[in-house]
Amino acid sequence: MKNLPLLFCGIFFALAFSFTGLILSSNIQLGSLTQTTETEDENGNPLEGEPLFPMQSVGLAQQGKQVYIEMGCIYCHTQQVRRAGFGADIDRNWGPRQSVARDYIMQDRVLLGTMRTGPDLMHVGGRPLNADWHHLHLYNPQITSKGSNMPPFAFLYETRKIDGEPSADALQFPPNSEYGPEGGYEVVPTRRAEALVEYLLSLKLNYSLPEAQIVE
Amino acid sequence: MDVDSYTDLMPIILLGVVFFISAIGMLYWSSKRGQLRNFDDQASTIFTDEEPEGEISDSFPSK
Amino acid sequence: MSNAPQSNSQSVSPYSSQNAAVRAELSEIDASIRSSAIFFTISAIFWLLAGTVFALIAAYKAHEPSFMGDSALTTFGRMRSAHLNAMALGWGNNIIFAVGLWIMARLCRSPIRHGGVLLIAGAFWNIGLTLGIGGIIAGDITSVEWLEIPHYATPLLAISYALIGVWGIVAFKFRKGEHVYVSQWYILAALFWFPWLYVIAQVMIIWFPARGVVQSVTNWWFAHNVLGLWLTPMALATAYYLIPKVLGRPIYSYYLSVLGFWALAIFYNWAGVHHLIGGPIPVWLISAGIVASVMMVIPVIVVGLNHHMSVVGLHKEVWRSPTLRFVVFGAISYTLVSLIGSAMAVRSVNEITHFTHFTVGHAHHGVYAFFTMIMFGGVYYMMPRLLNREWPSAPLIKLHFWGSAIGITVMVVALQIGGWIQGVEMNNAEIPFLEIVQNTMPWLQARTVSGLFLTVGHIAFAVNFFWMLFAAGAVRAKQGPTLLDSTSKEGAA
Amino acid sequence: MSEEKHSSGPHPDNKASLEQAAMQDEKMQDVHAQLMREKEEPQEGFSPVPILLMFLFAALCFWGGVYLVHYSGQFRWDAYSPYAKNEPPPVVVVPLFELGQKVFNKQCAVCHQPTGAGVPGVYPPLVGSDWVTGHPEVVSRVLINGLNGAIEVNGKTYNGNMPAFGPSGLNLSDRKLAGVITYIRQEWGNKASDVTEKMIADYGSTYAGRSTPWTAAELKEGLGPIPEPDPEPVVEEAVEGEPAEVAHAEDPHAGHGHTEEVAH
Repeated sequence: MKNLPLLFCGIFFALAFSFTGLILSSNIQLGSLTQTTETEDENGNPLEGEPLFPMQSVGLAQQGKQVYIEMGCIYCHTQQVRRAGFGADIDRNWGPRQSVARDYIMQDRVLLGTMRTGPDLMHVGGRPLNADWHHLHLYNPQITSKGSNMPPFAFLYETRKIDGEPSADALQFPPNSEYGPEGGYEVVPTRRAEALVEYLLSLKLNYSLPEAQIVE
Repeated sequence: MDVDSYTDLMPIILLGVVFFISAIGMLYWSSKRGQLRNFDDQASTIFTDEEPEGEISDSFPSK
Repeated sequence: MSNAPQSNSQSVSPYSSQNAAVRAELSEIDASIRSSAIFFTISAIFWLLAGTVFALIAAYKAHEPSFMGDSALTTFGRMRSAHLNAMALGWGNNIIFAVGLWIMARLCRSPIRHGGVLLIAGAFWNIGLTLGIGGIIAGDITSVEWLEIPHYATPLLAISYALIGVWGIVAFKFRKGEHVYVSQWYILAALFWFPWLYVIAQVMIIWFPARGVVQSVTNWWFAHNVLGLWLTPMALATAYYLIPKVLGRPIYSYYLSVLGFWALAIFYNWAGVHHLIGGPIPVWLISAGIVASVMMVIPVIVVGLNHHMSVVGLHKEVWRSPTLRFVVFGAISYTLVSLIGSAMAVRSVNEITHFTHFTVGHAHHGVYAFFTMIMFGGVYYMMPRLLNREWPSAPLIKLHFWGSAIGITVMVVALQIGGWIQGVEMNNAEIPFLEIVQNTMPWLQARTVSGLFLTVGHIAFAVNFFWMLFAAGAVRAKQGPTLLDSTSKEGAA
Repeated sequence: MSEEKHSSGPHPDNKASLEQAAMQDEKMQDVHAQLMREKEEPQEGFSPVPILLMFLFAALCFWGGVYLVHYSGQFRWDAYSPYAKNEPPPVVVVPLFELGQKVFNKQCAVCHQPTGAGVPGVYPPLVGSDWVTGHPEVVSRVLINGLNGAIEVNGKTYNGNMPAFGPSGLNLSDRKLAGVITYIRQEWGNKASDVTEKMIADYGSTYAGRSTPWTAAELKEGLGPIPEPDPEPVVEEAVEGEPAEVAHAEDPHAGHGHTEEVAH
């Protein structure tokens, strides 16, 4: 080709083709999804009185998500559950069902992630791991999962002298663990640590959606 | 293939058709203008008399 | 490998009876773009070294998590993102602005206009990027892959980039020659595509977030197209220009290059969705992405054939030319990485490789072994013509080549074997997750070792470059005459 | 302006001599002069693309089209599996015992160990523990509302706290609770009757208000009658009274295979 206009039209259409085909069409199909109930009535409206899913995460959990973003957790953790028969996500109880587009509509930043150096966290709140476990794990992953290559987030915790009674939310280290503070000191989560753990505990995929039923 | 599933994609399909037709049109127009003819001598446009065809113009600097 | 070839000061063919006007014009072109090209190359090399440092930290932390683990600034997520942005936007974009625009200027046959615009835009680009990466490390990271730079730095990048894009198009507009060489299509296309991609991605993900998963589709449409519609076309443009130029032999089939260009333009666009295979998006989107990724085999084979046939028979010259040693290594890697990429997009393979280090290995295979090596070749060809000096040391060039080639090969092989094992084990629910992490450790350690090789290569490159730039000795050592005569023509072997 | 290039035959020298011989007379010379000035004939300018390549590309395009249409799930927004047909996914009902095993391994094995032996001094065993194999309401209470304080099992006392798995705690569905209780009552040599989803639903509704965990003492009081469809020792052939929740295709006995040979 010799002249600019022809080259330009071709270049423009090439990208316009994929922009409309990928972005515009997914926006048309998924851009207006709304919350709905676990099962819908015959003409596809949510049933009255039933809770609407997915729920909007609020309060401390929402702030915890900001900590999750700031720490760059998505570079090792994903938040998507693949369907049964494509990978072992459900067998690894990373979630009761495949996560679908509607699960993410209430999130202002979708953190699907692409690397699973660490396990998937879409349903981490539904697993039998309580706040204490998460705090210990975040403080130093070697405590709860020896040999993990997750970096320690000790800077989210504060080691201070115990004045009188150890405070209620001090971390309960396993007996004589080498990672615990010295005598007379305690490790207390900062607000950001509590928010982050609250966020992790709020990550639950324990509801069904019309297009993705939990089958057990 | 139930038809109603396409309705929400109809605008995209129409746009795609428009793109396709205009692409064919441009191709036709450019071949009419003779832009697709004798490609190969364009390949030699990068050679100048300082760096003519047939000569290696780069080598390891001797040290 | 033959030891240092005999001195190249005497040019073989007698100074051809070229009338002064055309000769002057070519040197004028090089002179007009000299200042901006050198500025971009210097900043590119700075970002290359900075990115290498971030890479070493991130790679080492991958298997020694407590390394530099006591402050939020150096946590893995931020180091990796700083590495990615320093390399992609720092090294990648700057070297493209240097080599790519130099090739564009040369092919447009006319001295460039408003070179100053380039310098200003380049300065803003680097300031914006420094601000951005500082923001990432400080914690304003957006955690959107390939768009980690916080919102206060991105407008600066977008504007300074638009300036450079417009400059490229203006240069093309005022070209002299009637012919439009294939490299010019690629450069023009890339100069147009990148700002559009960048602006749309910023708007639809960061500024006015789209609803739910549409953000991820846009994210990966953008991120994959940064590789496919920005780095790849620029590297192919450089290869299409340098391979025939150095060998003095026209490209094998110009028609194939047309087919290759348009096939890449159409198929690469759609391929980005293969980053979401298995993800929460409708199955037709994924299938479209897979089909486009596999169809990418067409432009890859066409370009591969074109480059290969242009090199056939002159392998000794390729080996003897520093430029072509790097560029041909890159061209071969392009064919390899794209074929592996197409294979990875098939669902049964993707089920294993999707969330693993295999993908990381593939990404480095493409962005380093293909793009970066070609750009190294581009610098080795461009600098003597800009500075009218020869590269001071051949051994340093060889050290650079072997450091980079061995480093990237070790990294890609290690990550892809480790990633495959990781993938297979992850799909077997019996194996506890911690055991998988243990099994990938040796491969991550191998990656750190490969990182050392790359660092050696980069340091050799930087030393050689700055020695050439500043050391007066280099000029004396190379008493070769001016640019036009001292094109160190090898004896007509 | 670029100098004329001989047609690039492999051996340009002898070709030139041929042309010399042909152009002897003047006229030919003049005509030839014009010809010489003209540019070369614009040959088609494309070296033949290896035909094999064209076949490959055609095959690729064909495969692409078939693949896209076949795995497109009718381009519906809610089709997530490439094999999505129109009808909703078949609801597979897993027998209580199997479901219980899965739930146990996920949630309970962490403390009571996969063998059900628990950890001496820390987590009470489930094997041969009459709390488990005794009255179904007892073990259901523990699971629904949790348990803390001292409890004496097989002679040893344990003092931990068991999280609630009912609505006030980890909120397992009735079906899962029924499954896991059935599992622990019939695994590792325990021989006790099923606990069905309906029983759990009944217990759940009676204890819905309660949000505090049980203590060992309270567990024994106020036990309701054992629901008649599943009297403890005597096991009928097939449990007619039950709504056949074991509705999978094979013979309904399969689900209760355990209780048959277990009848003592």
